[in-house]
Order: sequence, then C-alpha cells, then structure tokens
Amino acid sequence: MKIQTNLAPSAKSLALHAGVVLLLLALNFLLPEYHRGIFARVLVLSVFAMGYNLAFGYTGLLSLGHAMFFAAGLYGAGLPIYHLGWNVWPAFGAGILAGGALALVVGFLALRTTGVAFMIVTLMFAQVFYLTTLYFTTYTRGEEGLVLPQAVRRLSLPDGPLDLSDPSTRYLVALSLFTVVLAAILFLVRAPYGRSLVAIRENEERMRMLGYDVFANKLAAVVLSGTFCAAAGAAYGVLFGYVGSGFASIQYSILPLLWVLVGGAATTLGPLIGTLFMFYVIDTASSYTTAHLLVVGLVLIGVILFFPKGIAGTVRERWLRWLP
Amino acid sequence: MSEDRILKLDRRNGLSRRTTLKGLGAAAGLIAAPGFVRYGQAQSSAPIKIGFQCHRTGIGAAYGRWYERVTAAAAKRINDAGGINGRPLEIVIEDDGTDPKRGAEVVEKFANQHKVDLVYGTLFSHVVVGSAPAAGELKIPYYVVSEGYHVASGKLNRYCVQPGITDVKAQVRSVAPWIAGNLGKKVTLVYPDYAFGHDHRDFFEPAIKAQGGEVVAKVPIPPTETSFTRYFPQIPSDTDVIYHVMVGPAVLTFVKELGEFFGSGGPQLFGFIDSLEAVDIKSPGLEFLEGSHFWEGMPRYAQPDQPDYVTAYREAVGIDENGASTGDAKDISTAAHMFGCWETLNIIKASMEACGYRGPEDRAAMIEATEAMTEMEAGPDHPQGKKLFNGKTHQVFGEQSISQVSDGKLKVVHRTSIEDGSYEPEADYTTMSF
Amino acid sequence: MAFGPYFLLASLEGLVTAAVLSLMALGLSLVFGVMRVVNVAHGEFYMLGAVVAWWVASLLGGHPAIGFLLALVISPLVVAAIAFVAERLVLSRLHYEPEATIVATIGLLYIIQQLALTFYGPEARPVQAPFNYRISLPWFGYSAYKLSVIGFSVLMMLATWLLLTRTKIGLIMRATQFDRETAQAFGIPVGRVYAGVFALGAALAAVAAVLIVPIQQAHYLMGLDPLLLSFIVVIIGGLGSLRGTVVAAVLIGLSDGIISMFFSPTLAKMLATLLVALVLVFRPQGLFGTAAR
Amino acid sequence: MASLTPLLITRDLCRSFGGLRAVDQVDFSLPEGETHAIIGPNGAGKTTFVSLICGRVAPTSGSVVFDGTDISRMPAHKRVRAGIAYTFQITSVFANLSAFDNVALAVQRRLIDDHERGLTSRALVEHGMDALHKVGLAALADKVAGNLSYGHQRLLEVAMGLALKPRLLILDEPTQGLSDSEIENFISLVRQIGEEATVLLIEHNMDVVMALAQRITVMEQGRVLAQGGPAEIRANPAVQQAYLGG
Repeated sequence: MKIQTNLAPSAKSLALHAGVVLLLLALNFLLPEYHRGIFARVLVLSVFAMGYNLAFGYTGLLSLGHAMFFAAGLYGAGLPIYHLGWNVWPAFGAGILAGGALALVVGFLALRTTGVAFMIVTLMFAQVFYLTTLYFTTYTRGEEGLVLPQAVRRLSLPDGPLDLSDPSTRYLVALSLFTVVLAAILFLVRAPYGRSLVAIRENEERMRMLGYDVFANKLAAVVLSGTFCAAAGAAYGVLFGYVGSGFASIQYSILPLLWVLVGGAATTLGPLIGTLFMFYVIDTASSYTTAHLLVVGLVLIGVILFFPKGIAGTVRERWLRWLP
Repeated sequence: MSEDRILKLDRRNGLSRRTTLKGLGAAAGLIAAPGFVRYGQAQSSAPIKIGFQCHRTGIGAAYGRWYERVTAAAAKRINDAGGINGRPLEIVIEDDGTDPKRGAEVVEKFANQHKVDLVYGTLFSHVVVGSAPAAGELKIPYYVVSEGYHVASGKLNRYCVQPGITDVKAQVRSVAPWIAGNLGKKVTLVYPDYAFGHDHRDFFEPAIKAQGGEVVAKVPIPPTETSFTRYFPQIPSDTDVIYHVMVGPAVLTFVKELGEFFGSGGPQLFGFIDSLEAVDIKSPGLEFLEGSHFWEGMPRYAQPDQPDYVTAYREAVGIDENGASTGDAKDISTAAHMFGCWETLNIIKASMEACGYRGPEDRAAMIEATEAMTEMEAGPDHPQGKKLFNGKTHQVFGEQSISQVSDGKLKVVHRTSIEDGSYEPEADYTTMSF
Repeated sequence: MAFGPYFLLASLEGLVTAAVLSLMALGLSLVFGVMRVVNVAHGEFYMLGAVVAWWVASLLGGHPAIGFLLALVISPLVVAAIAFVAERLVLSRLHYEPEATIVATIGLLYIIQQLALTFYGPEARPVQAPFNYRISLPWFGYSAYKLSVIGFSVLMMLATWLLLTRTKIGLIMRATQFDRETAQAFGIPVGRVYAGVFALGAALAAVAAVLIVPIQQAHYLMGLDPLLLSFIVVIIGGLGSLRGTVVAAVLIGLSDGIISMFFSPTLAKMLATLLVALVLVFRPQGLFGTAAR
Repeated sequence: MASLTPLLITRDLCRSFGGLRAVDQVDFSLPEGETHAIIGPNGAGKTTFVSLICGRVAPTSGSVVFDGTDISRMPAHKRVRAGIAYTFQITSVFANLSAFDNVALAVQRRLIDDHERGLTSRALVEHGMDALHKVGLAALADKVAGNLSYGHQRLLEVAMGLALKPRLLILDEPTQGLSDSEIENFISLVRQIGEEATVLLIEHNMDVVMALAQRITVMEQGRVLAQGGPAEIRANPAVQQAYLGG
C-alpha cells in the first residue's frame, strides 16, 4: 500500500496549469481581434468565478450575494479614480480592500446561518449594497454608471505607464491577474487549509469535533473569496472603463454560480471553462435567435441533469482523477 | 464655427484643412438643400454596414422592437433612394439584453467581428455609458438615440454622438415655461430614484425657478417599487402641478394609482410620455388622464395639421393614426422616441456623404462631418421637426410637443421652441483627440 | 396629508401587499416544506399566472368580471399543469437534491421568461378589474378592488389551511413532509405527491398573480421582486409554518409601507432589507417554526 | 491507576430541552487513566451528558472542569484541542474522502498546533497510517470511506479520535451494529487505547461494559443512579430493578 499525500500540487497538475496559462498567453497572439477581446473579459470574469468557487465549490457556502463583492471592487477602485483622480495601483488596492472588508462584515453576520437561510441572507445583503449604489446616485450615477476616462486608465510601471485600454495590454493584465489567482487557489486547495474547507463542506459537525474552528475557517474562506471577487471587479473597472450599479444586481450574483456549476464546482479550472462556455453559448445563440435566454435555460437544465458535476468535474470523475 | 477653430483643429490633429472644409461645405449644402449634395463617387459597391445595438431582450425590449422597425424603414428608404454614396446600407443587429456589460461586448463584436462602419441605435442610458468606453477604444463612431444627458455632459468620448434626439436636459428646460404659464407655479416632482429621475429633478428645478415657479416637493420612487400609492401623501396639498416621469414595466400602475388617489379633483398633471410609451392611453384605469398634459418627443397620434412628410414617415414605419402598429391595433408604438432612429440614420448618411466616406479609415472624418453640422430643416429626413446640432457637445436640440389627452387621444396643444430648451454647452468634444 | 390618514393609507397599502405576498409565499413555503427544495422559478409561475390571466381576459368580451373570474379559474390550472410537467421532467430526475434543484429552477426561470417574451411580448398589459369602484375617503380615494383582494386572499388562505389540515390530501402531504421514507413505506406515492405539491405551489402563485393584474400589469419581468419578497417571508415566518408565513407577510407588507413614511424611499428599502437580514442572522429559525436548513 | 486529581469533573451539571431535564444536577469525576462506562436506558441522558463534556451542547447550569480548567463556556473545537475527543454515536465520517484522508484531517489539526514538528507531508502520512494501523484499517487506507462496511466505518471513527492523541476519548455506543467477531476485536482495541488515554464509554452491550470498564456510572432520567466497580453495579438492587431488569 502506497499512500501519498502532498501538501503542494503534484508535478502533473502544476504542468497542466502552467500549460493552460501558456496556452492562454499564446492565444493573445493567435486569436482574432474580437475573440481576444472576449477572452480578456472572460479571464477577468473567471477570476470572479474562481472567487465564488472558493466559497461555493470548496466550502459549500451557497451564496446568492457575491455580486456585492465584485461591485465593491468595481466601485472601490472606480470611485477614487473618477472623483479623486487616484492612480490605478492605489485604486486597485482600494477596490480589493473594500471587497475584503465587506466580505469580513457580511461573512461575520451571514455565517451565523446555514443552508437556505445563508443563501437568502447573502442575497439580502447584496440587495442592500445594490440599493446603496443607487442611493448615492450623486456620486455613482446609479444605474447609468460612470465612464473612467481612457487617459487615466494607465498602469504606472518602472518602464513607463501601460495603457490598459490597449487590447494586448489589457489581455496580458487580465491574464496576469488570472494566473495569480489560479495559482493561489491551486496551492490553497492542496494545502491543509483547503482540505479543511472541503471537509467542512462535507461534514461540518465532524470537523468541529476534530478541533477545527469551523466558523473562523468559513469566515476566512468568505473573506478570501470576497477579495478575489473584488479583485475581479476592480480589474474590470480599470480594464474596461465602466462602473455601474448593474454589476451589483442579483443577476451578477447568479452568473458566477452558473459559471462555476457548468464548469465544475470545486475544480480549479472549472470556473474558466464555465465562464468561457457560457459566454460562447450566449454569443452564438444570439446570432441565430433572439431567444438566447431559452438556450441558456436549456443548457443549465441539461448540464445539471446529465453532467451534474460540471464539465471539469465530469472529466475528473471519469478520466483524470488527479485533476485538482 | 469660426475660422479660428478650424485652424486650431488642424494644428492639433494634423488633419488636412481640405477635409474640414469639405465637411463644412457639406453642412452648408445640407442647409440649402437636404439630401442634394452627393460628394465622393462610390468607392465600391460593397454595402456600408451599420451595427444596430438593439434592446431585443431585457427591460428595454418594448422600445427595442420599435427601434428595430423604424431602423428597417429608414434603411429601406435610404436604399430605395440609392444608398449612401451609391453604396447600399446594411443593418447588422445584435441584442444587448439592455445590459451595459453585454452592450460593450456587442460594440466589440460589431467592430472586430462584423467589421461594421459604425455602431448606432442604443436607447437606455446605462447601456450607452457602458458601451461608450469600448467605442472610444475601438475608435468606432457610436451614434446613440437615447435622450440621455450623457453625451452632452462631456463624460463620454469623441466617438459618441447623439444627433437625432434632444437630450433630457433640453427637454426638461423647454417644457418649464409652458408649465409655469399654463398649469401653475407650484410643482411637485415624482420621479424614479436613480440617475434618469435625478436628471429630471436636477434640470427641472432651476428651469421652473427661472420662470418664477418653484418645486414644492420631490417624491423619489425607489427603482424596485411596484406599487406607488403610499408615496402620494408626500404630495403637498398646495401643489398646482404634479410633474411625473417613470419608466419600466410598472409605469402604468403608477399612473393608474395616481388617478385612484386623486380622482378628478387633484392637481394638474404634467407627465413625460416615457411613463406611457408603448401603453394604450385607453387602457382601463387611465380614464382620469383625460385633460392632463404630456411631453411628447413626437406626437403619437396623427395630428390634423401634420405635414405630408410626417404622414409619409408614419406610413413608412407602419403606425396608424393612433400610433399603433398598422398590423395590430394593440401594439402601441414608442412614437415619442423612435423617430430618433429615422433621423439619426439620415444624419449618418449625410455625414458619410459629406466626408466622402470610403471605409473605416474615414471614421474620424465622419465624426468631424457630423460635428460640422448645425441647422437641420424639418422635412422627410427630419420628420420630428427642425433641429440645431451643437458640434461641441455632440448633441442635437429640437422642438418638443406638449399634448393634452382629449377623448382618449393625445392632441398637441403647444410646440416649444429650440431656444426654450437651450443651455450653455458644458463640454467640447472637438478639443479631444480621436 | 396629516399623520393619521397617511398612516391609514400606508397600512392599507401594506395589507394589500401582504395579501398577495402571503398567497405567493405560501406556495413557496409548501414546496419548501414538503419537498425541501428552493424553487427559484416561483416568481415565473407568478408571472405566467398574470400573462395567462391577460390572455383569458382579452379573449373574452362582455363585462370585465366574466373575464376576470374565468382567469381566476383557468390561470392557476394552466400554471399548475406546466409546473407539474416541469417537476416530472426535471426535478424528479434530480432526486430533489437542493443545489441541483436551485440550478434547474434557475434554468426554468430563463426558459419561462424567454417564452413569455417571445409569445407575449415585452409590454406591460393590464387586465380590467371585475368592478371599478373608488372609495372616496375625506383625505384620499382608494380602490375598492384593492380591499377585495385582501378579502379574497384571506379566503384562499383559509381554503389552503383546510386542505392541509382537514383532508386526506393534506394528511398525505404532511406525512410526506414529516418523513419521506416512512411515507413511501406506507404506500404513499411520494413522487406524485411531490409533483402535486409543486403544482399546487405554482397554482397559488398564479392566483396571487390573477389578483394583482388589475392593480399592476402583466409583464414578463414581473416575477423577480415578488420572488425575493416571498423568500424573505418564508424564512422569516419559519419553514412550513402557515401561520408564520401569514404573520411574516403582514409584517413585511406593513413595515415596507410604514418605514417609507419616515425615510427617503430608497433609504427605507435599504433599512427594511437590512433589518430583515439581521432578523434572519440572529434568529435563523424564523419567528415561528424550525430552523431553515 | 487513578491519579490524585481527577482529569474531568462536572459539578451540578444541568441541561434542559424545553421543559425536559435531559441532564439533571450531575456531579461526576473521572480520574486520569481510567476506562469508565456510562450505562442506562434509552433517554437517560447519556449522550447529552457526554455532549456537555465535549461541548456539542451548552449547559443550562453547572460546570465542567477538565484538567483543572473550567471549560464550561469553551467552544467545542477548543475542548478538542485541549484533549477531549468524541466519536459520534451515528457514524459521521467524510464519506467522499478516502479512509486515510479522514484520519489525516485529524492528524493535520494536531500537527498545526505541534510547533516542534510542524505539518509536513511525511508527518501526516506517518501519524495517519499509525492511527489506521491501530484500528486495523491500514490495508483500506485508500478506499473511499463511504464505501467501507459499517463496522469499518465505526473503526474509522475511532481512528480519527485516536489520531487526535486525546487525553480523554469519548466513545458513544461504539459497538452498535457490529458483529460478534468485530466486537471481540473492538474490546482488545479499547484495552490498548486505555493504556494511553482516559476513556469514557457509553455502551449498551453489557458484555463489553463488563470487559472494559474499571468503573461504571448508571444514569436514569438525567440523574446518576449509581456509580462503582463492575461487581458493585451488578450487585446494586436499584440498578438491577431500573436497568438490568433483575
């Protein structure tokens, strides 16, 4: 009997993930213009999905309020740029901080509940956040939103500023963020902390009786998840130049859930696969029919009926057991 | 436009003086004889492709459908008359779901995948604002039909133009004198509590003050609200006029509950037809609107004295004398806004012809040609009425209609002048680089 | 307006909201209680109810009451049938696994919404009230129909309560709710009971919708807000508690109306939502009944 | 065997559910190193009592003192880290994880606190396999826990408890549902554990109790009915009447 346990990702999985990142890097030079733009967007949004996956997929916390963390990052970065003329770096940091802090407060309160009640409570907190963005329309322009001028969307680097509105730069910045978060999650899920999150998902009471502080672990997961989502939001704002309350609406809480489920919950690459897949389903469907929501609905039901583990989850179950 | 500015433009952008002058000339020609000038021989017979960003689904779907019909009618008219520079016009439609994120993606898709010459046709402000950065980055002209103040505020970029419909700031300012003169001086505002409503609030108050009136109360309605009666007690009893503007599916409820609350004895009502676009005035529960007044961008009901070109326009887009679809009397149009699609397409044609548009390399020239426009005469190209375009703010200003409900129909009782709504420009896009 | 009449008006409005909300929430609560699943498409059944009501009413001429009453019968039946089919085709195959069901019902939500948009259209369309009478109070006017909605809703709640507590169907439902395996062992066709409960829940939403269409209009996006409110009501009321559901609906309806008297409306919505969220946080079992899990 | 100060003391411990007093004024003390059984009819409050000790249930009144420290208000996970391990009455393993990973979760928690050795892959395997060896499950280490036989799952529960290296191991009806031969093995396993740790055992099977317990506490209706050595309890007429049925 050979039992192995690694607290770090195996060489095989490291190679796979490095391969995915390299492939994405190559795509920057290979993809046609339109698809490159879409991939940049999808990369940012899959960071959102990866953040959600940490809470939902790994820890089993079904939140319907993650739009508030994305939007906290979006506004946290966008408002200082727009009103105070901040640079992108500090604004990006402010966005992440805003999302992390919000996640800490919301997590601290919402984690007192479980299951359906948790879902509803997060949904309601997100609704409050959404209304807040409307209430301060004077500063946020509410649903209409704000445009971050192209001129200020520059990332200052030692070698001179990077124009974030340039398609290639934007793609590479999005890919960098994606890579950082992917790597963080890849190492996290192999690490003891990641294992305890999965175990909490499986059997919370048992974990408590093994000496784990379940609440603290879950809270840390929510904060980390919220921080990743906020990073995606902040990046979205500075890369694409629009900040609006629509991103705080319930729809944007449901979307990461769908992406993660379709791609495969509790898999490292599932969020990317799901986000990409859903984007192209809608994009393709909308060129054939106006009824593209119908297609989305059918895909969802089809996936959940026939591939309940999502795409990456099914691959893992049937073929590649080692897939993280 | 002064000689001075042309030179400035030249120095900064390195544009040839000739192009600019040509644009100017075109504009001058337009004033003299609309549709007469035919610059630039057809470079090729390949169609000119216009990407139409359409609200086919989502909250704007009721508007989107009519925008689509009017666009089809206007494109057909242009093609029947020989196209643009002899090239046929092709409309490529993408649904934006009335969502700003999807809107930006659609602009990218138009520019990079469909390779259209320009993007056009967006109505809802948040989609315009969400899509504007993409248009600016891709350097593709973005002609919106939104009535929002976003373009004129200078917050967008040089590629964003609104030449076919008056913005909300001017609309609001232009009705204020008539309200103060005919309905009363003490006004209570009822508006949705987000950017669209705040524009009405912020622009109307100074306008009515300038007329010696005052806003006695402001009643914001939260965006998620579906019933409204409970807000009506906030309307002070000494109110002369209730100024109401709501959008979205709950508008009919709003107007109906207003009627139930006040019955026939309440204050005068002045509404923006946005409250009832695509809704039959004869719907049950709206009887109390009889006698009240509405702003209309363009009259929904056929007016007895309407010019022939208006009749022709209505026929072309397929609406009957009640402003409903000729095919289905229950399918009410969004007449007060959709004319903007017609006029914008005609301006696109005029701009392209003015700059001798050949392809995407002439996009900047095309924007400049539009910027060079000033007055537009009422006529088949501009059935809503004469207009004045401000090249600095990229915004057009036109006459507005004030209509009264009588016998369940809207009858125009007053037409405001362009001066009523005019305001100091607050931006100058022409100083921005392309 | 003076405080007294204002308060009266806010309370009346709150009660109308509560009346419709409690019917809809009751449907959600039944499904939740018996099947232990969250039906995210519940709001779309409500929307379908309104759309079908418009369709029935617009087919018929004559006195508006005829169309309305017919809609009150036909619309819940049609919606129940659709829900029944959806349950058999999709939910039963998912073995009512909570998360899978949430996703499937989100899918259902999109499908129903799209079909409504395609076949019904994007417009908001009204149904005429069965009678049109405006009660003139000294301070303001009020629709008599709105008051009758409260009455009818109470009747419906009573009928449902009788169904649950006094009939064999109710007994079977409660047995299934209590313990699925045992119920199965006693020969109760659990699958069909579930489908029936799902259909009944949808039908209740449809009834609520028929009652509301003369006040608000049928629109293909009308389902979301009532869905969120029903969620809140069901959780606050406590799972599977009929009494709790009604009390919570009245509480939410009234507080929504009355809080808006004192704060700017959007702020009022924020505060009310936050308040309810905090109630849930500190009393997750709701006001009545057992903890939501 | 008993040391001077007891490892665990409860004083006047009470817990009510609604009107029902599940545990009623229980004074109890457990010397270090003892293997102690709690017996009593169903509903006597045995599981509630041990739940109060390990912190799954909070007391209505009274106190629990472990190793000289009052832990009455200490959350469960901290009590576990202080050295109280609990194995569930109803099998509660991580069904989707392998047997080894189940145990590894327990080892991992302990190693995080063990600042000298620290948490390494090697230590994890070593300690985890050690615990599995003790209960005889080493050969099944890579099997998914949910697919193990019921008896093996019960043993896995015990292994998880052992992996925590507790000072006090609480076993809640560990032999329930086991076959006779499995019970035999189990008795020798608990004897072995008893050499290193204090064991508190709730058990219905009197053969197991008599074979293992140095002292026995009999509970009835939330109260302690009797306490003493096996022979003493067997001879106690009140116990015979109430529980052993004469």
